[in-house]
Amino acid sequence: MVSDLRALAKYVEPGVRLALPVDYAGVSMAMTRPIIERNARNLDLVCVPTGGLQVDQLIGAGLVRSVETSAVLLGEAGGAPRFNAAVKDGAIALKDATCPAIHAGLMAAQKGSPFMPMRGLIGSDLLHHRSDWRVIDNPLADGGDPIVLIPAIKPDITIFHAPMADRFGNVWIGRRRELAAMAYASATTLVTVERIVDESLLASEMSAAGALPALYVTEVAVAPKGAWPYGLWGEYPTDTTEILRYARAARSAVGFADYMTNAQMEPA
Amino acid sequence: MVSDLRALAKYVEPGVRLALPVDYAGVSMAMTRPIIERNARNLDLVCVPTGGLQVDQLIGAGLVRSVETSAVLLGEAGGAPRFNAAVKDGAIALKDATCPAIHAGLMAAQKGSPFMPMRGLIGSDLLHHRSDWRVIDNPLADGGDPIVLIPAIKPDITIFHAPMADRFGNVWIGRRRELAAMAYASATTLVTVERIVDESLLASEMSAAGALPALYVTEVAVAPKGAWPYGLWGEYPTDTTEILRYARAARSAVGFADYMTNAQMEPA
Amino acid sequence: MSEVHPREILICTIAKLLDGVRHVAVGASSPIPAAGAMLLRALRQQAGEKGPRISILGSVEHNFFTNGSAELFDCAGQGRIDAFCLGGGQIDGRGNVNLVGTGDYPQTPVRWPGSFGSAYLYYVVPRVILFREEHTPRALVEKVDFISTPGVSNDGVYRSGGPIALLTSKALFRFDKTRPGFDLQSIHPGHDLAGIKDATGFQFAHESQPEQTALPNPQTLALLRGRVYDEVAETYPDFAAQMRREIERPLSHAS
Amino acid sequence: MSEVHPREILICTIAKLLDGVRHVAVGASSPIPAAGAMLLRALRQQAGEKGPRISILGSVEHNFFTNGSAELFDCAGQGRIDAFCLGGGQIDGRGNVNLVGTGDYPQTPVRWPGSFGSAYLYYVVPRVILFREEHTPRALVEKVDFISTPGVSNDGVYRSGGPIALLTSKALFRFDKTRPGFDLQSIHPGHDLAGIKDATGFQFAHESQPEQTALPNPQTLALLRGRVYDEVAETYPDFAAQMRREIERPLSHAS
Repeated sequence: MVSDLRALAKYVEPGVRLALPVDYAGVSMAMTRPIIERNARNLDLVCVPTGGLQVDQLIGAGLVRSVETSAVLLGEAGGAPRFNAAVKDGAIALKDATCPAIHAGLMAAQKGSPFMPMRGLIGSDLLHHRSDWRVIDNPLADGGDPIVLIPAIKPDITIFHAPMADRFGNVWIGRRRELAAMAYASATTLVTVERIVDESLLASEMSAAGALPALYVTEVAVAPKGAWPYGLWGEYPTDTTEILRYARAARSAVGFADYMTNAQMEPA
Repeated sequence: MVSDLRALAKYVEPGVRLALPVDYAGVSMAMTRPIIERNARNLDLVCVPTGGLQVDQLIGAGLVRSVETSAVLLGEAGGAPRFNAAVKDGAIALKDATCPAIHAGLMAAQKGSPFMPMRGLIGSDLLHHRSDWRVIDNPLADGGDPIVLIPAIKPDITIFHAPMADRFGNVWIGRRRELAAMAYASATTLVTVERIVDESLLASEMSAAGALPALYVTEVAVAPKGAWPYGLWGEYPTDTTEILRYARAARSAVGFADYMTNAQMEPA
Repeated sequence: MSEVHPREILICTIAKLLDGVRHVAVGASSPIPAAGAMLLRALRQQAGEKGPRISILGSVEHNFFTNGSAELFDCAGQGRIDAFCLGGGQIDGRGNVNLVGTGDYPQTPVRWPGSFGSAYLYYVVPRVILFREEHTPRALVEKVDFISTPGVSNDGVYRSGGPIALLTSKALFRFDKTRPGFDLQSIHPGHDLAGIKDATGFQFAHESQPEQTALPNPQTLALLRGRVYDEVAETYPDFAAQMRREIERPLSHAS
Repeated sequence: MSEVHPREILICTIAKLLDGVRHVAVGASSPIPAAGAMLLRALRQQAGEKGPRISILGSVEHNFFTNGSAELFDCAGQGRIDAFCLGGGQIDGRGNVNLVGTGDYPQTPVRWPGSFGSAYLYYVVPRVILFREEHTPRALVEKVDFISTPGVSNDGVYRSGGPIALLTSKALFRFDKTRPGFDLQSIHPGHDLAGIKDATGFQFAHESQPEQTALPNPQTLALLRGRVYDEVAETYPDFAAQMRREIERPLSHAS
């Protein structure tokens, strides 16, 4: 089960649909460069429900065909420069969404259903630009009552970072249940962790409550500080200085390339 | 937040829709007699997703108008005698379901959606007898592809038993996430627990992962061995002897009444 | 080693029916299907392979789920469960299963617990093995009184799963969903075609000289009686103890 | 005690707009709305009441959710969140909010992060306070370039929530959903109607002599500067420190 990051990156073939978590949930930043080295293009990203540094870097590296997201930003460091440039240039296809619509699409996949209904959205320009979303009249109402159906989102691959896995492949995700939702919905789930523990996480009710069972986990690899420069809940804080450094550098394509070539790959 | 069982039972007014958990998830058997004493009739029960001893006893006491369930049984002790008798006599309205349909209805309520779609069911006689379920052609398919819509299940009250709560009203439900689903969907949630702990369950990532936040919890009362004769996960096993004793006694209405009057209310 | 116990034939038959699956779910009160799955896992691991993942529902010890009682159904809907064993108060010749009761619904004179998850799992789990030890015209009927879940679905209805076989104490049937109906595959030792016909409430296809259900070879039987019963005992101690008692004495009830 | 800081007027105004709510959710990067909610809680608790529950999104310390990032939206859909503060790159006179970008979508010359949860929360949270400190014709426009989420919905569209007010650094508007449009409610000290009109890209209703936004009374200000800033500092240390620095010196930027 334990293998290295480059081996994990091999799963990321050209054209796959790749789900990535929100910045505070556990981003496997350690996988970003192995994916870029592997150079699989035409990726369709699904941000659950928003994207940040990792998404911006994959876009900057030219690997991304489309982004489905509720937002892309670098937190306190502001807008995501390579994303914003790609939008302006029309270099990526946009599937702008709203957070609960991303969750609804994953939930449909989790349930084996073709869609989930969702309130809201009607009258939003998001809806006008999403030909895959459908408005119907609520069949359980007496007439009228339009409601949006969000089709199932079935990523080929989910990648995230978590504090620990056990040697049986169970991963501790704590209260970050969206990581489980992503894994349920995905064909392949790749996880990097701070550490591997010997005892099964399912052995005690306390640790089992926050465990994603190995059933949903394709591969686990150890990557200490693997979320850096993002923080990891319960483990270490975000390195805002480094994210600001990136944000400044990546304002231009040249600056981005220079950062990716020369910046350290691990925390100081 | 902590109050006694009779005070909790006052929430159970006549005609309310009451959701109760499956036998292994944490049944608040301690609440059964206070509810029967309170004598609120015309209850509509929702078993999540199946019912057992508590459901049988509420039916035997004549409090139940309808039961929505995927099954009612006493585990190793076999069929539920007062449920079976009430079915035969036509004394209760039946809303026979299948487990994932109960979960789908609660999920719709959790999401604030009027319904959830669900595969399966088509061609089952369950569907023929559920006028509240609706078959539509999947609007996202090219035509045909019938699919069932399950309307939201919004219980007035959920009652369950759990190992612990903290003094802030957060309840530890571990991996029994259906208890959270029930609480999310319900207007009122009443919980009995083995014990109250001082430290907030939300204070550590480990205990928070299995916690239902106080936000969803109306009242908590302490009831040691409160699931008995059912067991409670991680705490104590089921007292099969007592359930068998009940199953024998409750074969007749007289035997049931005798059991309820004379049997002990607590484990020996 | 004593002669093969009839239930051991069932266990070995289930192991064969499950061959190739990655993940099988069995009920907490289903020791024979569980033993079949565990035997398959032991056989595969003996051959140096990984063997199937086995989820035992309702078991605290063998609970691989962490998302409440909905997770099994979600997992099946995701296509992650390849096989499941399903019983039934009545099973009919079209593979329909009745778990609700006999007579007119809703005031069924005999009420069974209910349909559980059958009206979903039967549709989405690719290999469902119908398993009912009682082989009588009462259990195997021409037409069920209530369809908890149907054996086949009309064209256009989403259905990625369904019955592949029916295993009883007397025989093994394969399900032909094109007809639809059951084909007698083999008869367990001690039974014959005439007896099967008398005991079966529905019509079924059969060879004029049906095969006998294969007995396990000595190596398989040894594995079953050693490692597998040990594993079974962890979850089903009473069943494992009973099996071990019964294989130590002559089987007077082998028919 | 020094004079009232302009942002303290905003905080006190938000506290008033939230009065009566049971549960308010605020963004992790929204210190002024959070301070308003905390001030309301402190005032209510001073009066012997319970005060509102405050959920701060994205905060690890003040995270009352345990079901991942979907729980906020579920909670709102259940009717358990009474109030929310929403900003916007552009806000128009019909209460439409644009969080996506300026110009023609999708190749917007200026791209903002995106719509986040607005296209749901704005529909189902009863009291949404639009909060944008920048009060310019660039921010408050006649018509947004992209409707992330609309201020009003057609009859028959499920909508249990929406905007009740718009608060800026210059003024407070009430939203009239029947018209629909904004009514000028009050002008903050140091501003006047002519200046508000110049700074606002949309038409709005107003009295000929609009009221001035009320200043907090000394007790409220003392509570804010004592207990509330202490509480704010736990989640927004930089903001709390800045406020405490600025109220200690003459306010040169009070207009």
